[in-house]
Amino acid sequence: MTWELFAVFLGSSIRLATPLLLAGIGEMVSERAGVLNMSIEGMMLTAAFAAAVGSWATGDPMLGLLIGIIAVQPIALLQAVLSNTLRANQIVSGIGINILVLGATTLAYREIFGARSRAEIPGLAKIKPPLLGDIPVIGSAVFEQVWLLYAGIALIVATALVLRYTSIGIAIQAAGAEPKAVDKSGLSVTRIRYGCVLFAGFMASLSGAFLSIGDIHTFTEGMTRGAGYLAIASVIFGKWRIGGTVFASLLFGAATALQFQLPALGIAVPNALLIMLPYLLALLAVGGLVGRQLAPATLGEPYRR
Amino acid sequence: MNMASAPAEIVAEPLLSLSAITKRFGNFTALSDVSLDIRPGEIHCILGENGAGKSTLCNLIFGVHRPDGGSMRYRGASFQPSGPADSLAQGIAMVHQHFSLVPDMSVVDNVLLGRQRGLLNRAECARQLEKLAVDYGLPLDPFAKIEDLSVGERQRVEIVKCLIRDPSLFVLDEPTAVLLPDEIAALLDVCHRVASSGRAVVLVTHKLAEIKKIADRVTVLRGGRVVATSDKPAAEIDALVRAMIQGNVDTLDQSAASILGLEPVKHIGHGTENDNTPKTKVEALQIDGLTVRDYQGVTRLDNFTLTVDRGEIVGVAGVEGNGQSELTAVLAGMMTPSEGKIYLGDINLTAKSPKEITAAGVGIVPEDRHAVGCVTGMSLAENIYLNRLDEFTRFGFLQRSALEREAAALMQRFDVRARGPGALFSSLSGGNQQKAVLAREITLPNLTCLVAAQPTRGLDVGAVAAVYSHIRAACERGVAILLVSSELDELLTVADRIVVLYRGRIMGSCVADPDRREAIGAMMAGQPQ
Amino acid sequence: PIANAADALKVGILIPGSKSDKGWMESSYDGLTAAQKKYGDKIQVQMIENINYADMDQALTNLAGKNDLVIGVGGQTQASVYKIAKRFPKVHFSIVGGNEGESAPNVAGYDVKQAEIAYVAGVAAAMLSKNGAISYVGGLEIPSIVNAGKEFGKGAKSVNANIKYFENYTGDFDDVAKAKEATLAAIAQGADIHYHILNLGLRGMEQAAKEKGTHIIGSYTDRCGSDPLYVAYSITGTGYQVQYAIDEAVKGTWKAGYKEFGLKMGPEASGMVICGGTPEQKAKLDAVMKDIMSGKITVLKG
Amino acid sequence: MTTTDQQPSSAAKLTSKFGFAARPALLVPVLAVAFAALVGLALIAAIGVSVPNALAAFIDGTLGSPYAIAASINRSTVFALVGFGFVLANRANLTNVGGEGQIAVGGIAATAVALYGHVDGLPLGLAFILPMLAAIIAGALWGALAAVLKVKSGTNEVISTLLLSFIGVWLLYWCVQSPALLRKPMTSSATLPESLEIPDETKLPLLTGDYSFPLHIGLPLTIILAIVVAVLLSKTVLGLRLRAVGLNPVASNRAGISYTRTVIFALAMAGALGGLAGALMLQGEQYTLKDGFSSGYGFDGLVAGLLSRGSVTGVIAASLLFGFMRSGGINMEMVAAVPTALVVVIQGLIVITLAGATLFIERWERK
Ligand SMILES: Nc1ncnc2c1ncn2[C@@H]1O[C@H](COP(=O)(O)OP(=O)(O)OP(=O)(O)O)[C@@H](O)[C@H]1O
Ligand SMILES: Nc1ncnc2c1ncn2[C@@H]1O[C@H](COP(=O)(O)OP(=O)(O)OP(=O)(O)O)[C@@H](O)[C@H]1O
Ligand SMILES: [Mg+2]
Ligand SMILES: [Mg+2]
Repeated sequence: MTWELFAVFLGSSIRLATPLLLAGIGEMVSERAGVLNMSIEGMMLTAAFAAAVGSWATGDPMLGLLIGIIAVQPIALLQAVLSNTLRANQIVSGIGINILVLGATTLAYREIFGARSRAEIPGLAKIKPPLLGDIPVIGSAVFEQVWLLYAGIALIVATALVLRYTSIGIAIQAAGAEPKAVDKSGLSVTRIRYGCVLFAGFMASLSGAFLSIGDIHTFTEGMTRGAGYLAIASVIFGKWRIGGTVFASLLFGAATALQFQLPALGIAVPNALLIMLPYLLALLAVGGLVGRQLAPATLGEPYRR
Repeated sequence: MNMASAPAEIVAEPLLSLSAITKRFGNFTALSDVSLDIRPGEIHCILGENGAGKSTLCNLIFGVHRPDGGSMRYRGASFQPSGPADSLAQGIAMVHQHFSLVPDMSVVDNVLLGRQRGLLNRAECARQLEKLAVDYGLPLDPFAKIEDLSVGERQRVEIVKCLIRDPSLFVLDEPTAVLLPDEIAALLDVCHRVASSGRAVVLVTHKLAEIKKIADRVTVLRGGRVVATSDKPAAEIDALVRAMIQGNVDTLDQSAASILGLEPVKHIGHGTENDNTPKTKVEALQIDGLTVRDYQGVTRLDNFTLTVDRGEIVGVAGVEGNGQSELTAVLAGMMTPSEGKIYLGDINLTAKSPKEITAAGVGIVPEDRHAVGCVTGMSLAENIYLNRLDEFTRFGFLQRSALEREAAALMQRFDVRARGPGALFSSLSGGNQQKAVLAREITLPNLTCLVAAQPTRGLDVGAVAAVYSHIRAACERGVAILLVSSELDELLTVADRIVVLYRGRIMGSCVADPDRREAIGAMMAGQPQ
Repeated sequence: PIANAADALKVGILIPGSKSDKGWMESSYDGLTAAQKKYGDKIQVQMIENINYADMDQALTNLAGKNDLVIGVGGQTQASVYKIAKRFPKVHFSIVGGNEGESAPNVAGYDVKQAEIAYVAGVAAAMLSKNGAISYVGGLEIPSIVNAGKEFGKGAKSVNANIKYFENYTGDFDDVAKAKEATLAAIAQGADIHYHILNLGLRGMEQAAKEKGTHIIGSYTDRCGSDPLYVAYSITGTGYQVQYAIDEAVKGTWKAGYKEFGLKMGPEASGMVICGGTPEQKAKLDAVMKDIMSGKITVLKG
Repeated sequence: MTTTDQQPSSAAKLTSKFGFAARPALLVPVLAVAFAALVGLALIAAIGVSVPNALAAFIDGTLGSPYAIAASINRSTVFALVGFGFVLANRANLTNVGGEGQIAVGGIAATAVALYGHVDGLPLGLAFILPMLAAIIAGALWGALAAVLKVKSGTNEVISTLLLSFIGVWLLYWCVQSPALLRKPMTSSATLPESLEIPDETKLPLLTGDYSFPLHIGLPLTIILAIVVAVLLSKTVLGLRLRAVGLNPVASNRAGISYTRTVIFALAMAGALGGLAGALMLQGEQYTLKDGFSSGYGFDGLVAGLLSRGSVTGVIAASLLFGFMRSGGINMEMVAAVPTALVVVIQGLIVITLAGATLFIERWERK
């Protein structure tokens, strides 16, 4: 493998990992607080759609991003109401939301774009950070990325700091591990969990926007294609830790990117196997490579006093 | 003392007053028409059988539940907390009957939870903890993780969590059930300090000795109603107990009365005391060089060797967390020993499955009855025969009517009180749950050995008495009994012989003689005698 | 059933994918719209799209129960069409992208011959490439798509024996991100002209080419002049086939059996254009096309 | 106060009468479905389609012909089998979301045996029974894989069964792509990537022998399995053990009920039912194995299982609802030009409202 090809491979891995990474971190926070959002997929799709429409209609990708973020919040709120207030099964309600969003975005996409299907959708700008971006060969292939990716990394670092050093951080962890303790300390478990689901929605909306106006400037029907489920897998793979989730997302990204490198290198592997690779890796990982996983004690269970 | 009448003349404006409080869960009334006053400066004890409504009462005060009827006044104003936040804001703090700590967080983080906004100042909190430790004699390592602490230390964290808020009303729901004598003394001291400065303490306990020692006033609950109050509890303790169990104290098992503080501790043993015929020793349970290491490789039980004869009760004493849990888990087949052997007569039980151990005739009353002893979401009958379902199976079908018939008979024999054999296990009070687990294990057809861990924890007087008399009866039948308990009084009263565990090793052993209390206490603290 | 010309011809069409996929399905749907425009009230159309395998039998049965002509778009409908056609002997079935093989008295299979035009596209690509490296991205790894890839490579090698050729299958015609990454990987190897059989995934290829300054040979639609990214395009007339089926049925000349829709059927069915191509280039392409039609050059089916 | 009166516990009430207990709170789910349907109708009107036309097309598509009824029921049996598996595993507190993959491997196994197992010509219907058995075994192994991961390394079965679904689906893709596996012999380079059609004898016999009413023996089989599962859950010791392990694995283990064995049994049974569903899809209707064979039916079955709240009757009701809805949707699109995406929206709404209504159903039942 040449350096150049390797650089492309790295850049490609990062780009393919980014949606999982962004959505995964949000989901991790929410799961830490005890809520499993199967609806990540649907939230991502909503954002991908709304950001594309917004960017296309206003001509400004920043506005598109904002519209994407705003559009997801009602979905996240619906998930929060279902899983906290109405104490619905979190898997069912999540799957229900995914089905609904898939139908609704397809319908709306056709209503809006129907005839103008080749309409140009403005996308978010790319940046090349100084120093890193100037490394020969690797610099632009690896580090010249959509700014949202760098913003995402900053957000992830911020999330890690909040979890570690602030009262909100310990409250979130306690809400998943021992909600009774949270309740009895005078905080509201429900409010914390609502907040975390909305945060997961926010991160999922960045992820979805990255899909549509970040890297590829287009929306296609059902374009998330299971990325939301892979994001959940990376949370479990990452043992509900930030570092682990980031690592898992990158691994899945790399496994997908490998699919394009091997043929270019003339290595013949059944295509089905290559496509299966991220899932296979994820299964191997959750199935023992990473050791016993200890989920937050009350993950998936609505809290009642 | 006034039996179920209006409270005595008002001494001072009450800090908290409850009038005609009613609380229902579904169509079950947990509290009805409860009125009582908590006066500033007093330690107010609540006494009552399991299920009498004590915890419910505390939870109402703390805002966890809301009353269905009646009203509360606090510091002269109407008080309607809609959640713990309201009560905390008013200076009410509570230690709950069951821990509510986050196991994988540190002590400081648990204390800080809900107390600080924004950035955490852990160092400052650690300093505060140190100050509290000095003031109240409650030492803690602020950066230790909860899951690494002993039960007693965890309870200390719960108490410190409250004290750091400097509460004006301090509610403690059975805080002493899991504490050692020293720790209990320290806690009672804390209560005194809190009460002495014009604040008040509500203390729920089953231990009459504690009531005698520190209660200023006592309210007795029975079936959700106030059945007695007393301003001179120490003098009226017998009458209070009578009101609580609605029976005669004399009918209680002697040893129960003894360990609950009605009488001075004396060894009662199991045989009739004037039976002097020497028994032939038949070894039932032999434990030889048992060593247990946990998943991190830490040795939890170290070369434990012990023989229990038929008809003998051997007590295992020790501060909680010194290997008792591992010992029972290994004996129950829930944990594999690293080294050593376990025999029952000639049957090798080392590393056998729970099923084989049960089949060999070993009954286990586990220390954590909710986690290991029962399935609370199933019916009483199903729980009683969970380990013998095969006996109620025909062609794979469950003979439910036979199961319930047998269970009903057993309920009668063991005085398990419930709506019926079909009642949900979680609807039983703690004492009745424990009696049911005991019934299941003690009625194994070929019972030769019974391992009972903390069998009376959290039980009321009547239930404790019932448990003792069943254990004693089994012993009479020639069952070898291993009684693991952190209540030294319990062992001194009931056991024949006591071995002391310290850091997984046997520190020493002796006959169960109340006069050797000091020596045993020293061994528990790690000093060989 | 098509006896009474006064009655409108009832046409049922099954589009298993999305009718707005920018590729195969959309192109077929465009053919349908064109036919509707052409015939107005003379035809009545019922359409079902986005159908999965388990529901396909029922969809075709419903269509066959209410229509005179049923069109299945894509080889993926073939097995179901043959199965259902047996149960409706009086209804005519046309498969757009049908293959040689089975035959039934009431089923017509129209072979798209994508491999044929892909060979020509390969010739064009070799002439257009400056780096001497070209690439191809296919969606599913199915015969017609793989054969097209192979012929594309062969066509290019016929012009320049040393040309480097990279092919990749993303497993999904519609996955934009994967198509983009696959194209980027080829660009890193030097490829500067890309051909494809993709639907929505094409957007990803466009992104990659735009970012790296390389060019695309389109398929399905003429984009010369409207988009500088495209330097040539090939025509794969799935829409033409839909129209053909309807035309024949309206005229009453509909025939069962296998029919090839290659270069022989004319430029609407299959063709190749280099945008602003030089006369030499055009001549070369014409020569290659003639050789294919005459059998001098043999290409794979599909 | 020791009493022996035979008041049924609430737990006993839930599972009494073979699990087919009449529920007082039927009204809530009916209202939930009605609400979703109303929103759907409003949407139909909003995009400019005539509501009466759409409704007529829907009804015609579901009940308008014997074919529509049979096709809907055949589809419902697939959903129901996956749903039964879900409910069974869920009794042990296991959430099997792997129906899709189990259908896929079931389909693979059934195809392999039907085509290459030398089964045609066998007497007594073995020709179609053996492929079904193969599918059952394959599905069971697929399910047991998740169980083994759970007991050996504590892997959360939600995620492992989900991943196994993706893997199963791509495994199927591989099988039909590769001539060395199940792809039909490549007579020309244009041979489609699918298996040969299975021999007639291995196809499931039709109840009437007529394709205008293509109900096949999957229906009686599903009814029998419904009874078996309901009896197993409510009347047998096995059912009790599943419940015990689900409620408290540690205490059950102490009482001699093997956690390992119970978990493996539960997920293997769920997988077996999923595998059988795959066999029904292949041998009952599709006859050839193709990429995309499973068609998302595993997820619909999962939703039916999730919405049933543990009851076999609930699974049947939800499966019939989804099975008929899809038929109606196809016809609505065809006749009244209602976009399929809208039918998807309505389905999502139904799932969400039913999920959200659980609390009210529980409150009702407690009264
Ligand atoms: N959340 C609840 N839902 C239903 N019933 C409850 C609930 N909480 C308590 N109960 C019932 O109310 C009664 C009183 O319970 P409570 O916990 O107050 O008893 P207690 O006096 O504290 O007993 P113990 O000594 O065992 O702690 C019991 O019968 C209990 O089962
Ligand atoms: N409640 C539980 N949750 C998660 N894992 C468990 C649980 N109980 C047991 N395990 C794990 O399952 C594995 C086997 O458990 P267990 O000891 O119950 O086997 P078993 O039921 O006795 O099996 P067998 O009868 O085949 O010997 C162990 O690795 C154990 O850690
Ligand atoms: Mg209590
Ligand atoms: Mg075991």
